[in-house]
Order: sequence, then structure tokens, then C-alpha cells
Amino acid sequence: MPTDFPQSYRLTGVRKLTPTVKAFEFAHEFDFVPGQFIMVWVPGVDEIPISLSGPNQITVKKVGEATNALHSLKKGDYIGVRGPYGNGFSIPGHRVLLVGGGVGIAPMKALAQYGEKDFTSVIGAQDKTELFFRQYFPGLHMCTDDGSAGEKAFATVVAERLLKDRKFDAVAACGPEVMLKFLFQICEKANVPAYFSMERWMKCGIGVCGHCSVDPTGWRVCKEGPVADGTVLRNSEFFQYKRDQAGREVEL
Amino acid sequence: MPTDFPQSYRLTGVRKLTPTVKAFEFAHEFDFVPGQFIMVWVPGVDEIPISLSGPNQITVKKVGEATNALHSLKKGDYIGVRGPYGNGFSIPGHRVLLVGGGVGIAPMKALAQYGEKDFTSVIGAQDKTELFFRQYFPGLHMCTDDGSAGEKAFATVVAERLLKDRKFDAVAACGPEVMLKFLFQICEKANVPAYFSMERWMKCGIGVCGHCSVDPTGWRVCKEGPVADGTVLRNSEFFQYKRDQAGREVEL
Amino acid sequence: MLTMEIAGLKLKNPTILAAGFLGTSASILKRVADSGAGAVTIKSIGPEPREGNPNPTVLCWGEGLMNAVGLPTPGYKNMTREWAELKDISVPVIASFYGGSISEFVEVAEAIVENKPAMLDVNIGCPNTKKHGAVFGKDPETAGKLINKIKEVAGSIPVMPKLTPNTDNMLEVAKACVDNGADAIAGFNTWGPGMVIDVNVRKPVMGFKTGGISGPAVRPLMVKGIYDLYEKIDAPIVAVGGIMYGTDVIEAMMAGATAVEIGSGIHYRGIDVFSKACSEMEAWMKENGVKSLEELVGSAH
Amino acid sequence: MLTMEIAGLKLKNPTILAAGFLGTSASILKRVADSGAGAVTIKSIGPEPREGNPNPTVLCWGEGLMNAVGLPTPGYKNMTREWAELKDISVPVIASFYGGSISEFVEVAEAIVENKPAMLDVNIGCPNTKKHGAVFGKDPETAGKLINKIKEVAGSIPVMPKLTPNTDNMLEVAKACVDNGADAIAGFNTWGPGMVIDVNVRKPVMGFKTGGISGPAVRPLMVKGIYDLYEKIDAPIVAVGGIMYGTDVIEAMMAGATAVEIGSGIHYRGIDVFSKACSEMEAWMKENGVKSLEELVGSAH
Ligand SMILES: Cc1cc2nc3c(=O)[nH]c(=O)nc-3n(C[C@H](O)[C@H](O)[C@H](O)COP(=O)(O)OP(=O)(O)OC[C@H]3O[C@@H](n4cnc5c(N)ncnc54)[C@H](O)[C@@H]3O)c2cc1C
Ligand SMILES: Cc1cc2nc3c(=O)[nH]c(=O)nc-3n(C[C@H](O)[C@H](O)[C@H](O)COP(=O)(O)OP(=O)(O)OC[C@H]3O[C@@H](n4cnc5c(N)ncnc54)[C@H](O)[C@@H]3O)c2cc1C
Ligand SMILES: Cc1cc2nc3c(=O)[nH]c(=O)nc-3n(C[C@H](O)[C@H](O)[C@H](O)COP(=O)(O)O)c2cc1C
Ligand SMILES: Cc1cc2nc3c(=O)[nH]c(=O)nc-3n(C[C@H](O)[C@H](O)[C@H](O)COP(=O)(O)O)c2cc1C
Ligand code: FES
Ligand code: FES
Repeated sequence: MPTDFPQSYRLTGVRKLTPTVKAFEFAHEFDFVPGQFIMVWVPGVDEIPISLSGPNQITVKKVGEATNALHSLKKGDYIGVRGPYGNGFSIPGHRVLLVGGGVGIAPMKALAQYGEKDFTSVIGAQDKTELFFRQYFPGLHMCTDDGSAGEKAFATVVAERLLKDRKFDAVAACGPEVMLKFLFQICEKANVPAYFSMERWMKCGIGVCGHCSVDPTGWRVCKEGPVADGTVLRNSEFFQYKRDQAGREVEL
Repeated sequence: MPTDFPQSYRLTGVRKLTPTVKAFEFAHEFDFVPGQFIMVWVPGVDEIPISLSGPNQITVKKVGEATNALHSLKKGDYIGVRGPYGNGFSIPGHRVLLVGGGVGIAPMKALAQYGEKDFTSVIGAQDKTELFFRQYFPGLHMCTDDGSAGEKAFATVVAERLLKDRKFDAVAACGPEVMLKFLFQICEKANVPAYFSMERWMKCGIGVCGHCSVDPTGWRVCKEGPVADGTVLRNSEFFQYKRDQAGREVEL
Repeated sequence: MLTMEIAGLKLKNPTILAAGFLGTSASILKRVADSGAGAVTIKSIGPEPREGNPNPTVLCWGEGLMNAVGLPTPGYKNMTREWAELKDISVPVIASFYGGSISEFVEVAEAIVENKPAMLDVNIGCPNTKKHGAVFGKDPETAGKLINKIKEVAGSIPVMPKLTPNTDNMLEVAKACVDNGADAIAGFNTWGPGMVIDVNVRKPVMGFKTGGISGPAVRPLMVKGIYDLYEKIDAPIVAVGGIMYGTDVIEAMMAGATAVEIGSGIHYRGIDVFSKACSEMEAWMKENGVKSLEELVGSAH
Repeated sequence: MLTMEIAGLKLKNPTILAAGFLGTSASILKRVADSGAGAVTIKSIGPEPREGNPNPTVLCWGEGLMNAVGLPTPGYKNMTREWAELKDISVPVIASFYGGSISEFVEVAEAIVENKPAMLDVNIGCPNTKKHGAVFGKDPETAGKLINKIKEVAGSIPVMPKLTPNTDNMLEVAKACVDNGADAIAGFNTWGPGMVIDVNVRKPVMGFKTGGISGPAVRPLMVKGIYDLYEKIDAPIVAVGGIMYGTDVIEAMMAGATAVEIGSGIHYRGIDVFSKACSEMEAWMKENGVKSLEELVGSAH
């Protein structure tokens, strides 16, 4: 049987977590490392990279055509999946600060759940309705842009404070690239190793097309990534520019 | 790497055993059951079925174009081999009478060497110069057509006598089909199960072309064979007719 | 549950033994029928006895076979006993045949027709001899004329040309065949041909140097071909190429096939590949609430 | 030990990164060069920015890949920074490009030539768009005319058309290219295309429905094509298709190639497939007493 070919499975559960985010469960369990992703085929529409939030679970924010189509699917419908791909989180040390922003909370949930570390967590969103999966995060600090739940602050601000207060062996994070940009500066200042799940436009997902590779090293988000550490992030295109579907450079 | 594709190995040894028979050793050991064969590619000439007389050894009689070409090869030359193919000998009981006629001695040598049974052996050839591998056969009875070595008799005659003298659980044999024809009658009369290595024209060697299949069951010499027992031999085309390279029936 | 009808043939299931596999005698055809095939095909019959190419003639190079058997045949004149025994076979027996000229094709067809096979499979796609096979399958005009002549002698026996995929004209050839009365179209004979060189020996390995490619490696190419045929021609289609599993059969049907042939699958899954594929199809049909195969034909378009 | 020269390019070894694999930026090309490739190829450059086909665009179906990336490109006008950085790469950088008409091909070629790539790889074999690619590679006259025009603007930069294997006219196209000044011939772009249908979903899986086939499954087809090219044309040949191991490179050379490209092998063996294949070649050469690769070219004929 093919390995890197989309296999179709029925959705066994679809749950609305926020007005824009749904969790989808399917009839197949991946043996995976938190931080790894799969390519999700929405039949007839598109195929997109999505992190595993559990062995048989993805958690997806509605942002465009493919994610909209996915959100319209119901229990019993088929999706195609292949993977798991990428490196996943491999974090040295024990005391880890988890930071999840927006739908970036999804992969951090898998890490919190299966990561076997001494986690302290920060999850942030625009407002109360967009926070989800809070029950999975140990030592949780919530924050929202409007203060409707938890602290009224950016996740980066909360993280900075925590890093000052206590000693952490590492910071693991996923979220919008601008959030990660500031968080990385904070980590560098605090001299704590960063492990960030990054995104670039993906076509093949298996390391052959080059579309997701980043300057100046040619590091492939789909293969060596998506989790980047400081050696990858420093002096790279990350936090500066990326390439669009045609391969043109666009500012972050 | 391909499995059913000829792999070329150098000949590591070529030994003349008789005026018409040579043993060839090559730089690869097959994990095999005595009675199994390989397809031997003589580059640029032909590919022919040959029983393994050892894990890295074949023993071949010069009879035509391919075997002549094989006989002209020297240590260091390449041949291609694929396999091992077929069932090999799987003999119930313990006391086994081995019968090898002509170059049919070759596969019986492998059985004598690795078979782990209580063997009594009969090997026969035209004359003294054509007997080989005698050192491998326990309880050996030799015979030649002209009496130049051992008894002056056909191997079938010696076998018949032995079967009368003692009790055997089975007879295992390889040799010219006419010899096997008489030996089978002897076995049937003595009520001893027969296990004979049979030959038919082979093209694919892997059970797909049908060329080696026999009437009336469609038993494939290359796949279910080459070792046939009484249920296969009885009321079959064996000892009566066979098919040539074009598929035409020819008398034995 | 798996019954299908194609060009008047009623099949208990849509899996047919492909020409050239195990079709050398009545006894082995019977064995294949007993292993679950919905129909069986006699190895291509030619006008005169022919030994075929020197070995190696059939090799497995990984996810595919490579063959240049070269159409060995006892010749149609030497098959009297074989035909008599074919009567015992419980499923339709299809006769594949070839010739080196249109008149040879017709000569062989005439002789075969007397023995009343269930269908004539016209081999115009074999890449493994210089004079026969694919030379008749690359030019629409030649192919059309050939089918026309064969229809004249075929009487009520359906005629199915088996195409070569190795031509820009594949669809035009199919159309010419259908326009000239072909009752079904089989796609495809082997791909390429290909070649493998042994680097130590520095020679092509096959006795014929090259060999047509079949087996799982060609399945995506077959599916695309069937998909195109379904959109272009108005005749039932038999899919051939790399089919091994029940879902492969269903895939070919969704692309447009009414039945399929299985050849190389015998190597990968054994002689009972037919019954295995059929149980897999039944399991899939249950799981997906499909009652009859007919509703699947062309459903991916 | 592995040095080769092809159309004036001096290569430290004969393994070249195939077009469309990892060639999207200067940085990834540099990484491939550092992984041991003898030369690298920039992903085919087009006249205007192009997003390519919707995903899935590249899948592995077993012993092969299937792709319909659809020639995405930033367009030659948006590559200034890329070109500047290419200067740092230690091996020859080949530029692959395409157009939707002869004049577009020439327009792109002119722009590329200003940046002095080591060679022009003319993509006339891509099956994954309707307007570009293989339409220029199936008709000898069109292909010849195209190469003629490109040679006019190429100056001293060697021109290498990359053929499609999917045409009866493959050898005639090659000949027309050589007659019109092609300095080398690359064979081949992907095969088919093929199609895979998901039976549960009842739809073709690829975003473009079909995809060109590459990888180990096509190697025997490639070898046969190179073997034929070697007998018919008088220009150095670059073999592309399913090459993964050192012995595959040697096989292609024995069939007639002077150098090879590796693409899908990156999936099966990693980005260092180039250096792996090279060590395997060296080991084989030692074992077989071969001093230079040159003596191998065409040695299986
Ligand atoms: C490794 C990785 C893991 C991800 N995990 C998740 C997750 O767990 N949950 C989640 O909701 N989202 C995740 N994403 C983002 C998700 O892939 C995009 O939201 C989705 O592709 C949008 O598709 P669309 O058609 O709905 O939107 P579009 O309108 O097509 O695109 C909106 C934006 O989504 C991104 N995008 C679209 N297609 C791709 C593609 N093929 N590759 C990369 N980015 C693309 C681009 O930034 C684009 O601008 C992940 C992305 C990556 C790279
Ligand atoms: C299972 C099996 C095991 C064998 N083991 C041995 C062995 O250990 N030692 C040995 O010397 N011989 C063995 N043979 C016989 C050997 O295959 C033939 O002697 C050889 O093929 C002759 O080839 P040739 O070109 O020299 O002769 P040719 O002149 O081509 O043929 C002479 C005769 O050899 C037989 N033969 C030729 N080609 C084939 C073929 N492709 N398949 C089957 N038979 C063929 C035919 O009976 C033919 O009439 C075995 C045969 C089989 C089927
Ligand atoms: C060993 C072998 C022999 C074949 N002989 C014939 C033949 O005699 N006539 C014919 O029409 N096709 C012949 N073919 C082609 C097959 O019938 C079939 O079209 C092809 O193998 C693709 O199907 P598969 O992938 O299921 O094998 C042969 C193929 C093989 C591998
Ligand atoms: C994902 C992918 C993208 C490709 N893109 C191009 C391309 O842009 N230009 C081109 O000439 N060939 C392209 N090809 C074809 C390859 O360069 C090569 O000819 C083919 O894949 C066969 O070689 P391989 O088996 O080593 O992969 C592409 C192939 C693949 C799989
Ligand atoms: S998406 Fe193709 S290399 Fe990463
Ligand atoms: S040799 Fe082909 S089936 Fe036995």
C-alpha cells in the first residue's frame, strides 16, 4: 500500500470549538510526535498542511477555501490524509514554557498532552470565544486581546513575565509569525532555547518541490521542520519575508 | 532492490566433475530448501532452470547452447541468478531412499547434505567417468550402465531391490524422466510415497506464463513443483508427454 | 452481487484472466476458472508454431513485470485437443489471437470461431515481436480495417481489440475500432517497452533486449487511459494493467471500465488473486452501501 | 574519478539536480550543490508569475511519484535577487525555462541568458499544463523551430531541450532539435500522465486530476529511451527518470548517457542522494577496474 498517498477515512466526529475553529476526528490513528503535521485532502478542493492535535485529530481554523470546505463536512464524510510529516518537537530539558496563539493552540495541545515535560502554559486569542482546549494545558495562563477571558494582554507579554519569574529550559510555541517574531526576541534576550512550529507554503509536503524551503540555508519546513530552533530562526527569512504560491517573495 | 530479477555475481570456482558435468560456485549464498532451483542467466545467451546443489553452487551438464556457454565460463566471469524457486523436498518420515540418475545426482547431493534424514542412496550413470559427488551420499550404492563402477545395472533395479530388502518411509529422486517413470511404478507397487524432482520447459520461472504447467491439474513445475508426489504424478501427463518451447505437445 | 454483463457475456464477477498469463493449456485455464476468475483468456494464438524469444522472457523488476515472451504458440492447427477440453470450463473462455498481416489475422479468427469461444480478443498491442502486435495498433486506419475484416468472420461472437497504450493515436485507434464494429475495447497491452541493463555484464538482461512493462507500476497510467477512453468512445471497456486488489477493480470501473483483466497480480498475490479481489470488492460494497457494480462505471467523471 | 564533460560543461561528477526538484531558490540550490550534485537546475522559469495547480500536486503512490505542480514560477522578472545569489554556488547552475509560445520561450531565454547560466534546459516535455510544455515536444517541426530560435539568443551558452517520452515521435523530435543546433538532449520529463482515483471519494486525487509519473517505476522506460536515442542522434545525452543508485547512473551511461539528472531519488534516499550515488559509483568502478566514466558511455550496445 502506498505510504505517501492520501488515504481516505471517514470523519468520526466534528466538534465546534470556537466560532472559527473546529476539531475533526477521523477513523485512523497516526503514530506521531507532537508538532508533526499531516497533509489533509479536502476532496475536490485542495490539500493543506495541518498539525496533528491528537493521533486521530486535527483542529482547523476557517480562513479560506479549503478550510471553509473542511468546516462544511460532517461526521461520516471522507477526508484524505497522509503523513505524519516533519520533525515534531524534540526539546531538551524538563521545564518547558508552552505558548500557543490563535489556532496555534492546536499543536501545543498535542505537546501538552503527550509531551511528558514539566509544562507551564500560555494560550492567547483575540477574545474569550476563540480560546479552546484549555483543559489540556497544565499551569495555564490565559490571555485575550480584549480581556474577555484571562489577562488582557498579548501572549508574548505573559511569556516574557514568566521567563523573568522562573527558570525554564526551553520555550515551545506555535502561533502567528508576528507573535513568534516577538517571542523569539524575548527568548534570545532571556537566553532560553526556542522551539517554534513554523509555516510556509507547501506543495509536496515530502521535501522534494522546494516550495517551503527558507533562506539562507534551504531548510525545508515540511522535512527538517516544521519545528525550528534558534540556529534555524536566527538570521533567516523567518520574521522577515516568505514566498507565495507562485514562489514570489512577500513581506511578512 | 528487485527480488525476481537476475543479480549478477562472479563465479568464485568452476570444477570439472565429469567429462560433461561442471560445478559452479558463485559469490552469493541462497537460503534454500534442497530441491529448489534458480534461474541462471548466461549473459547474451539464455536463462535456464538449474537446481541448487548447494547454497552457492550449481552443477550442470553440457547438453546444448546455454549449458555449453556456461561450461565455457571461468572463475571471475559473471552469471545472473534469481530465486530460489519452487517447493523443494518436504518429505515425511525418517528412512528415505535417495535415487539420482545422471545430472539428477546434483540436487540429490543437496538433499543428502542438508536433508537431515536417515538416507540410503543410489546413484547411477552411464559409466564410471560420469559418476560424481559420491562422497556426499550416505549408504551409497553406485551403478553404471556398463559396470565400469559399482554395480552394472540401472538405478531403478538397485532401488527396487533395496525397497524389497528394507522398509523406507519415502523415495526421493531426480533423473531422466524415463528413469523416474519406472521408479514410480516400483514405488507404487512397493507402496512407498514418491518425491520426484520433475522438469518442464520454463520461461518465467515465477508461475505466471503457464508454460511449465502440466495436465490435467495445471500444476506448475516452477511454483508448486519441481518436486511432485504421487498425487501429482498419478494420472498426469508426466511419463507420457510434455510441451516444447512453442507449447506443442511432444511424446516423452 | 458482482455480476456484470459485457458485450453480451454474462460474468459472475468482472475479473478476467489477462491474455498470456497461464493460458497455455485447457487444464491451467480450468484451474484459473476454479480460482474465481469471472472469465479466462487463452494465450494469444498465432497462425504458425512459434517458439517466442530466448529467455529471460519474463522478469519482475520490482513494482512491475517486464516481458518479451514473444508470442509463442503451438499455432491454431495444433490445438484440437485443447479446444475439446475447454468445454469443461465453467466460465466464459475468451480467445486471444494475432497475425502478421490482416489476412493472417482473419485466417486465425476463422479457425478459432469454429470452436465458439465466448469472445475474440484481438491482440494489436504486443510490443515484443517485430512483425506482429503493436504495428496494427498504432494506426487508426489499419486497426479499423482489421476489425472490419474480423467482424466479417466472427458471426455472433463479440470482437474486442486490445489496444497498445504506446501511441499518440490511442484514442483514434479505439474510435476506428468501434466505428468498424468492435463490441468492446480492452486497454491495455504492456507499456514501453522498457530495458534493464546489467552493469556488471554490460548487456540488456532480457533475451529480446527489451520487454513490455506491466503490474502495479503501470496502474496510474492505465487508469488515465481508461478515463480518457470512457469520455471518447461508445463501447464497453475492459481495463487491464496493474490491477491487484478489489479497490483497484473499483477504481478502474469508476474510471469507466465495465470489467477488468488481471495478469501480473497473479505474481504478487497468487493464482487466487481473482477470488481475493472479489471478496475485497464485496467488503467495500457493503461498507459503502453499493448494491450493484453497474452504478460505479464511470462514476469518477 | 567521476569527472565528466558535457556540451562544454565540466562536471565533478555526472549527477545533476533535475528541474523542478528543490530548485525554487538560490539557497536550496546551494544546499543541493553542497550535498554533492555535479550541477543543479533552477526550477523551470516562466514568462509571468504563475501559481500552478491546486494541491495535491505531488504524491508518492509507491515506486514512483506523480506530479502536476503545473509550472509555478515567480516569473523571470521577479528573480533578480535569486540570480545574484546563484553566483555563490560552486557547481554549474543550469536554467530550466518554458513559455506558452515560441516567442515567449525566446523572451524568457533572452532574459535568462543575461544572467549567464551554465546551460539552458528547454522544457518541452511537461504534461501538467494545457498551454505549455509537451505541446512543443511532440511535433518535430515545432521543436526544431523552437530550438533554432533559442540558439539565436543563447550565444555561447549550450542549449539542451528536455524531451517528453510520451510520443511516437520522440526520436524525430530529438533529431530535429539536434539538427537545429541543440548541444545536448535530456530524456525525459515525466511519463503518462497517470491518474489515481480515490474509490471512497470517487474522484481523481490530484488537483489537476492527472499527474506525470517519475521515480523508480519508470527507470526501465527511461533506459530504453536513452538506448534508442544513443543509436539515433549525434549529441550528448542526459538521462532522467528513476535514477537513485550508483548502478542506476552506470546503467544509464551504458545505455548512452553522458550525465544524468536525479529528482524523485531525493524522496527515496534523501537530499544527499547525489553523494550516495557517487560513492556507489566509485565503489563499483574500483570493483570492476574502471578508471574513467567515459569508457562506459554506450557500452551496452
Ligand atoms: C506545518 C503547518 C501546520 C499547520 N497546522 C494548522 C493547524 O493545525 N490548524 C490550522 O487551522 N491551520 C494550520 N496550518 C495552516 C493551514 O495550512 C492554512 O490555514 C490553510 O492551508 C488555509 O487554506 P485555505 O484554502 O482555507 O485558505 P487560503 O485562502 O487558500 O489561504 C490562506 C492562507 O493559508 C496559508 N496556506 C494556504 N494553502 C497553504 C499550503 N498549501 N501550505 C501552507 N500554507 C497554506 C497561506 O498562508 C495562505 O495565505 C498549518 C500550516 C502549516 C504549514
Ligand atoms: C527444475 C529444473 C531443474 C534443473 N536442474 C538441472 C541441474 O541441476 N543441472 C543440469 O545440468 N540441468 C538441470 N536442468 C535441466 C536444464 O535446465 C537444461 O539442461 C538446460 O535448460 C539445457 O539448456 P541448453 O540451452 O544447454 O540446451 P537446449 O539445446 O536449449 O535444450 C536441451 C533440452 O534442455 C531442456 N531445456 C532447455 N531450455 C529449458 C528451459 N528454459 N526450461 C526447461 N528445460 C529446458 C529441454 O528439455 C531441451 O530439450 C533442470 C531443469 C529444470 C526444469
Ligand atoms: C508474461 C506476459 C505475457 C503476456 N502475453 C500476452 C499475450 O499473449 N497476448 C496479449 O494480448 N497480452 C499479453 N500480455 C499482456 C497482458 O495481457 C496485460 O495486458 C498486461 O500484462 C497488463 O496487465 P497486468 O498489469 O495485469 O499484467 C502479456 C503480459 C505478460 C506479463
Ligand atoms: C515534483 C516535480 C516537479 C517537476 N518540475 C519540473 C519542471 O519544473 N521542469 C521540468 O523540466 N521537469 C520537471 N519535472 C520532471 C523532472 O525534472 C524529471 O524529468 C522527472 O521527474 C523524471 O526524473 P526522476 O524520476 O528522477 O524524478 C518535475 C518532476 C516532479 C516530480
Ligand atoms: S512542501 Fe515541497 S519541499 Fe516542502
Ligand atoms: S515457467 Fe512460467 S509458469 Fe512456470
